[in-house]
Amino acid sequence: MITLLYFARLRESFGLSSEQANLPADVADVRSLTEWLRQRGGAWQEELAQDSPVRVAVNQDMADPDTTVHDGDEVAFFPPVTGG
Amino acid sequence: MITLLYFARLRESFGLSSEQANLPADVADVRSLTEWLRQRGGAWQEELAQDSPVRVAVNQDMADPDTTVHDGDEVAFFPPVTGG
Amino acid sequence: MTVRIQTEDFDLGAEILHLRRGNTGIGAVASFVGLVRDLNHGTTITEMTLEHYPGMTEKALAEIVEEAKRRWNIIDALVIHRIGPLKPTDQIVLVAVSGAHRGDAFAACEFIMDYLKTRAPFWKKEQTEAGAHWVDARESDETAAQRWIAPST
Amino acid sequence: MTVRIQTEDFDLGAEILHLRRGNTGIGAVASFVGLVRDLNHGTTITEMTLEHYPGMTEKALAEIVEEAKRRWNIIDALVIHRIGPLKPTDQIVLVAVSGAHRGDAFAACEFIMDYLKTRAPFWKKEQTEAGAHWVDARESDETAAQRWIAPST
Repeated sequence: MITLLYFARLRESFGLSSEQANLPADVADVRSLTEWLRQRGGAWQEELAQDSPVRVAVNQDMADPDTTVHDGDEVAFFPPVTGG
Repeated sequence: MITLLYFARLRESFGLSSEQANLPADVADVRSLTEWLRQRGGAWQEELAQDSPVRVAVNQDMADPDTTVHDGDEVAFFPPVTGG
Repeated sequence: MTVRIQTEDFDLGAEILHLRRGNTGIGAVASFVGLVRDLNHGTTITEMTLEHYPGMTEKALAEIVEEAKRRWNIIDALVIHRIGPLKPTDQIVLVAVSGAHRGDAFAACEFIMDYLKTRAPFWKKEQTEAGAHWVDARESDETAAQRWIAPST
Repeated sequence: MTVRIQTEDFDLGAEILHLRRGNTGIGAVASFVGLVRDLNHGTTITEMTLEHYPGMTEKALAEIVEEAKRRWNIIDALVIHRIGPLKPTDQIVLVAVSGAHRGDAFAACEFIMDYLKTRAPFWKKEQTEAGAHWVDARESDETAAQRWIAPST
Protein backbone atom coordinates (compact mmCIF):
# COMPACT_ATOMS: atom_id res chain seq x y z
CA MET A 1 0.00 0.00 0.00
CA ILE A 2 1.36 3.43 -0.93
CA THR A 3 -0.06 6.92 -0.62
CA LEU A 4 -0.45 8.85 -3.88
CA LEU A 5 -0.82 12.66 -3.82
CA TYR A 6 -1.77 14.96 -6.70
CA PHE A 7 -1.33 18.73 -6.74
CA ALA A 8 -2.44 21.77 -8.74
CA ARG A 9 -3.51 21.03 -12.33
CA LEU A 10 -3.12 17.26 -11.82
CA ARG A 11 -5.34 17.29 -8.76
CA GLU A 12 -8.03 19.05 -10.78
CA SER A 13 -7.61 16.88 -13.90
CA PHE A 14 -7.83 13.66 -11.89
CA GLY A 15 -10.54 15.01 -9.59
CA LEU A 16 -8.49 13.53 -6.77
CA SER A 17 -6.03 14.92 -4.24
CA SER A 18 -4.91 11.64 -2.71
CA GLU A 19 -5.49 7.90 -2.74
CA GLN A 20 -4.14 4.72 -1.17
CA ALA A 21 -3.07 2.11 -3.71
CA ASN A 22 -1.93 -1.50 -3.65
CA LEU A 23 0.78 -1.78 -6.25
CA PRO A 24 1.18 -4.73 -8.61
CA ALA A 25 4.39 -6.69 -8.02
CA ASP A 26 6.04 -5.31 -11.17
CA VAL A 27 5.76 -1.67 -10.03
CA ALA A 28 9.09 -0.98 -8.34
CA ASP A 29 10.12 2.55 -9.35
CA VAL A 30 8.72 5.92 -10.40
CA ARG A 31 8.86 4.95 -14.08
CA SER A 32 6.72 1.83 -13.71
CA LEU A 33 4.40 3.54 -11.21
CA THR A 34 3.75 6.35 -13.69
CA GLU A 35 3.17 3.82 -16.48
CA TRP A 36 0.72 1.92 -14.26
CA LEU A 37 -1.26 5.14 -13.54
CA ARG A 38 -1.18 6.11 -17.22
CA GLN A 39 -3.00 2.88 -18.06
CA ARG A 40 -6.05 4.24 -16.26
CA GLY A 41 -6.63 6.18 -19.50
CA GLY A 42 -8.40 9.55 -19.94
CA ALA A 43 -6.88 12.40 -17.91
CA TRP A 44 -4.28 9.97 -16.49
CA GLN A 45 -3.03 9.07 -19.93
CA GLU A 46 -2.97 12.71 -20.98
CA GLU A 47 -1.38 14.29 -17.93
CA LEU A 48 1.20 11.54 -17.47
CA ALA A 49 2.12 11.26 -21.17
CA GLN A 50 5.79 10.46 -21.65
CA ASP A 51 6.65 13.97 -22.88
CA SER A 52 4.75 15.69 -20.07
CA PRO A 53 6.78 17.80 -17.65
CA VAL A 54 5.19 16.20 -14.57
CA ARG A 55 7.38 16.10 -11.48
CA VAL A 56 7.39 13.27 -8.94
CA ALA A 57 8.45 13.34 -5.30
CA VAL A 58 8.98 10.20 -3.22
CA ASN A 59 8.68 10.74 0.53
CA GLN A 60 8.87 14.49 -0.06
CA ASP A 61 12.15 14.39 -1.98
CA MET A 62 12.31 15.13 -5.70
CA ALA A 63 12.57 11.83 -7.57
CA ASP A 64 13.52 10.68 -11.05
CA PRO A 65 12.20 7.74 -13.12
CA ASP A 66 14.71 5.36 -11.51
CA THR A 67 13.80 6.23 -7.92
CA THR A 68 12.51 3.09 -6.22
CA VAL A 69 9.06 2.96 -4.67
CA HIS A 70 8.35 0.80 -1.63
CA ASP A 71 5.33 -0.16 0.37
CA GLY A 72 4.46 2.65 2.79
CA ASP A 73 5.94 5.40 0.59
CA GLU A 74 4.27 8.74 -0.10
CA VAL A 75 4.51 9.51 -3.82
CA ALA A 76 3.38 12.89 -5.16
CA PHE A 77 2.72 13.94 -8.77
CA PHE A 78 2.64 17.62 -9.71
CA PRO A 79 3.44 20.18 -12.44
CA PRO A 80 6.67 22.21 -12.42
CA VAL A 81 6.49 24.57 -9.44
CA THR A 82 5.46 28.22 -9.82
CA GLY A 83 5.63 29.79 -6.36
CA GLY A 84 7.55 32.81 -5.15
CA MET B 1 38.94 83.14 -6.09
CA ILE B 2 38.03 79.50 -5.56
CA THR B 3 36.39 77.68 -2.68
CA LEU B 4 38.41 74.86 -1.14
CA LEU B 5 36.69 72.22 1.00
CA TYR B 6 38.30 69.57 3.21
CA PHE B 7 36.55 66.51 4.63
CA ALA B 8 37.08 63.80 7.22
CA ARG B 9 40.72 63.14 8.14
CA LEU B 10 41.95 66.02 5.95
CA ARG B 11 39.60 68.47 7.64
CA GLU B 12 41.01 67.42 11.00
CA SER B 13 44.66 67.37 9.89
CA PHE B 14 44.39 70.86 8.34
CA GLY B 15 42.19 72.16 11.15
CA LEU B 16 40.08 73.69 8.39
CA SER B 17 36.85 72.71 6.67
CA SER B 18 36.82 75.40 3.98
CA GLU B 19 38.65 78.45 2.72
CA GLN B 20 38.53 80.96 -0.11
CA ALA B 21 41.77 81.22 -2.07
CA ASN B 22 43.21 83.45 -4.79
CA LEU B 23 45.20 81.16 -7.04
CA PRO B 24 48.56 82.06 -8.57
CA ALA B 25 48.41 82.33 -12.37
CA ASP B 26 50.27 79.02 -12.85
CA VAL B 27 47.65 76.98 -10.98
CA ALA B 28 45.31 75.75 -13.70
CA ASP B 29 44.44 72.17 -12.84
CA VAL B 30 44.04 69.75 -9.92
CA ARG B 31 47.69 68.67 -10.15
CA SER B 32 49.11 72.19 -9.83
CA LEU B 33 46.51 73.15 -7.20
CA THR B 34 47.51 70.15 -5.08
CA GLU B 35 51.19 71.01 -5.50
CA TRP B 36 50.50 74.61 -4.47
CA LEU B 37 48.71 73.43 -1.30
CA ARG B 38 51.49 70.94 -0.56
CA GLN B 39 53.97 73.79 -0.43
CA ARG B 40 52.27 75.03 2.72
CA GLY B 41 54.27 72.26 4.43
CA GLY B 42 53.41 70.36 7.62
CA ALA B 43 50.09 68.52 7.48
CA TRP B 44 49.54 69.79 3.93
CA GLN B 45 52.76 68.26 2.71
CA GLU B 46 52.01 65.00 4.52
CA GLU B 47 48.37 64.53 3.59
CA LEU B 48 48.83 65.62 -0.02
CA ALA B 49 52.05 63.66 -0.62
CA GLN B 50 52.27 62.34 -4.15
CA ASP B 51 51.58 58.74 -3.12
CA SER B 52 48.62 59.63 -0.90
CA PRO B 53 45.24 58.28 -1.90
CA VAL B 54 43.52 61.68 -1.56
CA ARG B 55 40.50 62.21 -3.82
CA VAL B 56 39.57 65.53 -5.40
CA ALA B 57 36.19 66.72 -6.62
CA VAL B 58 35.73 69.83 -8.76
CA ASN B 59 32.27 71.35 -8.60
CA GLN B 60 31.01 68.15 -6.92
CA ASP B 61 32.22 65.79 -9.65
CA MET B 62 35.11 63.43 -9.10
CA ALA B 63 38.21 64.88 -10.75
CA ASP B 64 41.65 63.67 -11.77
CA PRO B 65 45.01 65.50 -11.85
CA ASP B 66 44.29 66.90 -15.32
CA THR B 67 40.90 68.37 -14.44
CA THR B 68 41.08 72.13 -14.95
CA VAL B 69 40.31 74.56 -12.14
CA HIS B 70 38.74 77.94 -12.83
CA ASP B 71 37.91 81.02 -10.83
CA GLY B 72 34.64 80.44 -8.97
CA ASP B 73 35.07 76.65 -8.75
CA GLU B 74 34.41 74.57 -5.65
CA VAL B 75 37.27 72.12 -5.15
CA ALA B 76 37.08 69.47 -2.43
CA PHE B 77 39.86 67.27 -1.03
CA PHE B 78 39.02 64.10 0.89
CA PRO B 79 40.10 60.52 1.67
CA PRO B 80 38.63 57.51 -0.18
CA VAL B 81 34.98 57.22 0.82
CA THR B 82 33.81 54.78 3.49
CA GLY B 83 30.03 55.16 3.76
CA GLY B 84 27.29 52.58 3.43
CA MET C 1 16.97 29.85 10.28
CA THR C 2 13.19 30.13 10.05
CA VAL C 3 10.79 28.91 7.38
CA ARG C 4 7.08 29.72 7.59
CA ILE C 5 4.13 28.88 5.37
CA GLN C 6 1.07 30.94 6.22
CA THR C 7 -2.16 32.36 4.85
CA GLU C 8 -1.77 35.64 6.79
CA ASP C 9 0.13 38.62 5.51
CA PHE C 10 3.51 39.51 7.02
CA ASP C 11 5.07 42.77 8.21
CA LEU C 12 8.44 43.27 6.51
CA GLY C 13 9.72 45.78 9.06
CA ALA C 14 8.77 43.66 12.06
CA GLU C 15 10.20 40.49 10.51
CA ILE C 16 13.55 42.13 9.79
CA LEU C 17 13.70 43.57 13.30
CA HIS C 18 13.06 40.09 14.66
CA LEU C 19 15.70 38.57 12.38
CA ARG C 20 18.27 41.08 13.68
CA ARG C 21 17.36 40.85 17.34
CA GLY C 22 20.17 40.11 19.70
CA ASN C 23 22.96 40.02 17.16
CA THR C 24 25.23 43.06 17.22
CA GLY C 25 27.55 41.54 14.63
CA ILE C 26 25.07 41.98 11.77
CA GLY C 27 26.30 44.58 9.28
CA ALA C 28 24.03 43.68 6.37
CA VAL C 29 20.45 42.56 5.80
CA ALA C 30 19.41 41.75 2.23
CA SER C 31 15.75 41.06 1.66
CA PHE C 32 13.30 40.34 -1.10
CA VAL C 33 9.54 40.64 -1.25
CA GLY C 34 7.55 39.09 -4.10
CA LEU C 35 4.16 40.65 -4.86
CA VAL C 36 1.08 39.79 -6.93
CA ARG C 37 1.09 41.90 -10.10
CA ASP C 38 -2.20 42.92 -11.67
CA LEU C 39 -0.90 42.01 -15.12
CA ASN C 40 0.83 38.86 -16.33
CA HIS C 41 1.62 38.42 -20.02
CA GLY C 42 -0.84 41.22 -20.77
CA THR C 43 -3.79 39.63 -18.93
CA THR C 44 -5.47 41.37 -16.00
CA ILE C 45 -5.31 39.30 -12.82
CA THR C 46 -8.23 39.66 -10.41
CA GLU C 47 -7.14 37.02 -7.92
CA MET C 48 -4.49 34.37 -7.45
CA THR C 49 -4.52 31.21 -5.38
CA LEU C 50 -1.39 29.57 -4.05
CA GLU C 51 -1.43 25.84 -3.43
CA HIS C 52 1.42 23.95 -1.79
CA TYR C 53 2.48 20.47 -0.70
CA PRO C 54 2.32 20.53 3.10
CA GLY C 55 5.34 18.88 4.63
CA MET C 56 7.47 18.79 1.52
CA THR C 57 7.35 22.58 1.17
CA GLU C 58 8.86 23.16 4.61
CA LYS C 59 11.44 20.43 4.00
CA ALA C 60 12.45 21.81 0.59
CA LEU C 61 12.75 25.37 1.92
CA ALA C 62 14.77 24.26 4.96
CA GLU C 63 17.16 22.41 2.63
CA ILE C 64 17.55 25.47 0.40
CA VAL C 65 18.31 27.67 3.40
CA GLU C 66 20.81 25.13 4.75
CA GLU C 67 22.53 25.03 1.37
CA ALA C 68 22.77 28.84 1.41
CA LYS C 69 24.31 28.67 4.87
CA ARG C 70 26.89 26.17 3.62
CA ARG C 71 27.79 28.29 0.62
CA TRP C 72 27.96 31.76 2.12
CA ASN C 73 29.09 33.33 5.35
CA ILE C 74 25.71 34.42 6.68
CA ILE C 75 24.32 34.81 10.18
CA ASP C 76 20.62 34.04 9.80
CA ALA C 77 17.91 33.65 7.18
CA LEU C 78 14.14 33.87 7.08
CA VAL C 79 11.67 32.60 4.47
CA ILE C 80 7.94 33.32 4.66
CA HIS C 81 5.66 32.14 1.87
CA ARG C 82 1.94 32.74 1.80
CA ILE C 83 -0.68 30.28 0.54
CA GLY C 84 -4.37 30.58 -0.28
CA PRO C 85 -6.14 33.39 -2.15
CA LEU C 86 -4.22 36.62 -2.86
CA LYS C 87 -5.05 39.82 -4.71
CA PRO C 88 -2.91 42.16 -6.82
CA THR C 89 -0.37 44.09 -4.68
CA ASP C 90 -0.56 41.42 -1.95
CA GLN C 91 2.75 40.14 -0.63
CA ILE C 92 3.53 36.52 -1.61
CA VAL C 93 6.98 35.78 -0.30
CA LEU C 94 9.71 37.23 1.90
CA VAL C 95 13.32 36.10 1.90
CA ALA C 96 15.70 37.90 4.25
CA VAL C 97 19.33 37.14 5.03
CA SER C 98 21.57 38.73 7.65
CA GLY C 99 25.34 38.65 7.66
CA ALA C 100 28.43 40.58 8.64
CA HIS C 101 28.99 41.83 5.09
CA ARG C 102 26.74 42.65 2.17
CA GLY C 103 28.19 40.42 -0.57
CA ASP C 104 27.27 37.20 1.19
CA ALA C 105 23.86 38.51 2.28
CA PHE C 106 22.92 39.56 -1.27
CA ALA C 107 24.12 36.32 -2.86
CA ALA C 108 22.42 34.04 -0.33
CA CYS C 109 19.15 35.98 -0.59
CA GLU C 110 19.05 35.76 -4.38
CA PHE C 111 20.10 32.11 -4.30
CA ILE C 112 17.28 31.22 -1.91
CA MET C 113 14.73 33.01 -4.12
CA ASP C 114 16.00 31.35 -7.31
CA TYR C 115 15.90 27.91 -5.73
CA LEU C 116 12.53 28.52 -4.11
CA LYS C 117 11.11 29.43 -7.53
CA THR C 118 12.23 26.14 -9.08
CA ARG C 119 12.40 23.63 -6.21
CA ALA C 120 9.78 24.48 -3.56
CA PRO C 121 6.37 22.87 -4.24
CA PHE C 122 4.05 25.86 -4.68
CA TRP C 123 1.65 26.39 -7.57
CA LYS C 124 -0.13 29.55 -8.65
CA LYS C 125 -3.58 29.63 -10.17
CA GLU C 126 -4.56 32.96 -11.68
CA GLN C 127 -8.11 34.22 -11.90
CA THR C 128 -8.69 36.55 -14.84
CA GLU C 129 -11.81 38.00 -16.39
CA ALA C 130 -11.56 35.23 -18.98
CA GLY C 131 -11.47 32.50 -16.31
CA ALA C 132 -8.95 30.69 -14.14
CA HIS C 133 -5.75 28.95 -15.21
CA TRP C 134 -2.68 27.41 -13.65
CA VAL C 135 0.43 29.50 -14.22
CA ASP C 136 3.08 27.83 -16.41
CA ALA C 137 6.62 27.51 -15.09
CA ARG C 138 8.94 30.04 -16.69
CA GLU C 139 12.11 28.93 -18.39
CA SER C 140 13.84 32.09 -17.14
CA ASP C 141 13.39 30.81 -13.57
CA GLU C 142 15.18 27.57 -14.40
CA THR C 143 17.96 29.57 -16.07
CA ALA C 144 18.30 31.75 -12.97
CA ALA C 145 18.59 28.68 -10.74
CA GLN C 146 21.14 27.01 -13.02
CA ARG C 147 23.55 29.91 -12.52
CA TRP C 148 24.16 28.73 -8.96
CA ILE C 149 25.18 25.21 -9.89
CA ALA C 150 28.73 26.29 -10.73
CA PRO C 151 30.77 26.60 -7.53
CA SER C 152 30.23 30.06 -6.08
CA THR C 153 33.17 32.34 -5.43
CA MET D 1 13.65 57.85 -7.65
CA THR D 2 14.32 59.24 -4.18
CA VAL D 3 17.60 59.99 -2.41
CA ARG D 4 17.62 61.18 1.19
CA ILE D 5 20.43 62.12 3.57
CA GLN D 6 19.23 62.39 7.15
CA THR D 7 20.30 62.16 10.77
CA GLU D 8 17.02 60.47 11.83
CA ASP D 9 16.47 56.74 11.72
CA PHE D 10 14.20 55.23 9.04
CA ASP D 11 11.42 52.65 9.14
CA LEU D 12 12.13 49.90 6.59
CA GLY D 13 8.55 48.65 6.41
CA ALA D 14 7.04 52.11 5.98
CA GLU D 15 9.63 53.10 3.36
CA ILE D 16 8.98 49.98 1.27
CA LEU D 17 5.21 50.51 1.49
CA HIS D 18 5.72 54.06 0.27
CA LEU D 19 8.00 52.89 -2.55
CA ARG D 20 5.32 50.45 -3.72
CA ARG D 21 2.37 52.80 -3.36
CA GLY D 22 0.18 53.17 -6.40
CA ASN D 23 2.02 50.76 -8.64
CA THR D 24 0.21 47.47 -9.16
CA GLY D 25 2.79 46.29 -11.71
CA ILE D 26 5.47 45.75 -9.07
CA GLY D 27 6.27 42.05 -8.66
CA ALA D 28 9.59 42.37 -6.85
CA VAL D 29 11.18 44.58 -4.19
CA ALA D 30 14.82 43.96 -3.35
CA SER D 31 16.22 45.89 -0.43
CA PHE D 32 19.35 46.23 1.62
CA VAL D 33 19.95 47.66 5.08
CA GLY D 34 23.46 48.38 6.34
CA LEU D 35 23.97 48.41 10.10
CA VAL D 36 26.66 49.48 12.57
CA ARG D 37 28.47 46.39 13.87
CA ASP D 38 29.90 46.39 17.36
CA LEU D 39 33.13 44.84 16.13
CA ASN D 40 35.37 45.83 13.21
CA HIS D 41 38.68 44.04 12.67
CA GLY D 42 38.42 42.73 16.22
CA THR D 43 38.00 46.13 17.87
CA THR D 44 34.91 47.01 19.90
CA ILE D 45 33.07 50.01 18.46
CA THR D 46 31.26 52.21 20.98
CA GLU D 47 30.10 54.88 18.53
CA MET D 48 30.49 55.87 14.90
CA THR D 49 30.13 59.26 13.22
CA LEU D 50 29.23 59.67 9.58
CA GLU D 51 30.40 62.79 7.79
CA HIS D 52 29.37 63.69 4.24
CA TYR D 53 29.85 66.32 1.56
CA PRO D 54 26.50 68.13 1.38
CA GLY D 55 25.44 68.71 -2.18
CA MET D 56 27.89 66.32 -3.82
CA THR D 57 26.46 63.38 -1.87
CA GLU D 58 22.95 63.89 -3.21
CA LYS D 59 24.32 64.45 -6.72
CA ALA D 60 26.51 61.32 -6.64
CA LEU D 61 23.67 59.15 -5.33
CA ALA D 62 21.21 60.50 -7.89
CA GLU D 63 23.70 59.69 -10.65
CA ILE D 64 24.20 56.15 -9.33
CA VAL D 65 20.44 55.57 -9.22
CA GLU D 66 20.02 56.97 -12.75
CA GLU D 67 22.75 54.66 -13.98
CA ALA D 68 20.94 51.70 -12.38
CA LYS D 69 17.74 52.77 -14.12
CA ARG D 70 19.55 52.87 -17.46
CA ARG D 71 21.08 49.42 -16.97
CA TRP D 72 18.14 47.46 -15.58
CA ASN D 73 14.42 47.31 -16.11
CA ILE D 74 13.31 48.69 -12.76
CA ILE D 75 10.29 50.71 -11.68
CA ASP D 76 11.56 52.80 -8.78
CA ALA D 77 14.46 53.09 -6.36
CA LEU D 78 15.05 54.60 -2.95
CA VAL D 79 18.29 55.44 -1.16
CA ILE D 80 18.40 56.70 2.43
CA HIS D 81 21.75 57.31 4.11
CA ARG D 82 22.13 58.53 7.65
CA ILE D 83 24.77 60.99 8.89
CA GLY D 84 25.92 62.06 12.32
CA PRO D 85 26.57 59.91 15.39
CA LEU D 86 25.41 56.26 15.32
CA LYS D 87 25.68 53.36 17.75
CA PRO D 88 26.13 49.60 17.20
CA THR D 89 22.97 48.00 15.70
CA ASP D 90 21.83 51.41 14.33
CA GLN D 91 20.72 51.47 10.70
CA ILE D 92 23.12 53.36 8.40
CA VAL D 93 21.77 52.94 4.90
CA LEU D 94 18.74 51.64 3.01
CA VAL D 95 18.67 50.84 -0.69
CA ALA D 96 15.42 49.51 -2.13
CA VAL D 97 14.51 48.79 -5.74
CA SER D 98 11.13 47.82 -7.18
CA GLY D 99 10.55 46.15 -10.52
CA ALA D 100 8.32 43.76 -12.38
CA HIS D 101 10.77 40.87 -11.95
CA ARG D 102 13.31 39.90 -9.32
CA GLY D 103 16.48 39.59 -11.40
CA ASP D 104 16.57 43.28 -12.31
CA ALA D 105 15.56 44.38 -8.81
CA PHE D 106 18.33 42.33 -7.16
CA ALA D 107 21.04 43.45 -9.60
CA ALA D 108 20.11 47.14 -9.43
CA CYS D 109 19.98 47.06 -5.62
CA GLU D 110 23.41 45.46 -5.28
CA PHE D 111 24.86 47.76 -7.97
CA ILE D 112 23.63 50.87 -6.14
CA MET D 113 25.14 49.63 -2.85
CA ASP D 114 28.48 48.77 -4.45
CA TYR D 115 28.71 52.15 -6.17
CA LEU D 116 27.55 54.02 -3.06
CA LYS D 117 30.34 52.35 -1.07
CA THR D 118 33.03 53.56 -3.49
CA ARG D 119 31.65 56.74 -5.09
CA ALA D 120 29.36 58.56 -2.64
CA PRO D 121 31.23 61.03 -0.37
CA PHE D 122 30.62 59.66 3.12
CA TRP D 123 33.28 58.98 5.73
CA LYS D 124 33.07 56.93 8.89
CA LYS D 125 34.89 57.72 12.09
CA GLU D 126 34.87 54.95 14.67
CA GLN D 127 35.04 55.54 18.39
CA THR D 128 36.65 52.66 20.28
CA GLU D 129 37.84 52.27 23.84
CA ALA D 130 41.34 52.99 22.53
CA GLY D 131 40.22 56.25 20.90
CA ALA D 132 38.72 57.51 17.65
CA HIS D 133 39.97 56.84 14.13
CA TRP D 134 38.81 57.33 10.56
CA VAL D 135 37.87 54.05 8.88
CA ASP D 136 40.12 53.02 5.99
CA ALA D 137 38.54 52.28 2.61
CA ARG D 138 38.39 48.54 1.96
CA GLU D 139 39.91 47.09 -1.17
CA SER D 140 37.06 44.54 -1.30
CA ASP D 141 34.61 47.39 -1.84
CA GLU D 142 36.54 48.60 -4.87
CA THR D 143 36.65 45.03 -6.19
CA ALA D 144 32.88 44.71 -5.74
CA ALA D 145 32.28 47.94 -7.66
CA GLN D 146 34.66 46.92 -10.47
CA ARG D 147 32.47 43.89 -11.25
CA TRP D 148 29.80 46.19 -12.68
CA ILE D 149 32.10 47.90 -15.16
CA ALA D 150 31.83 45.05 -17.64
CA PRO D 151 28.55 45.35 -19.57
CA SER D 152 25.80 43.72 -17.52
CA THR D 153 23.77 40.85 -18.94
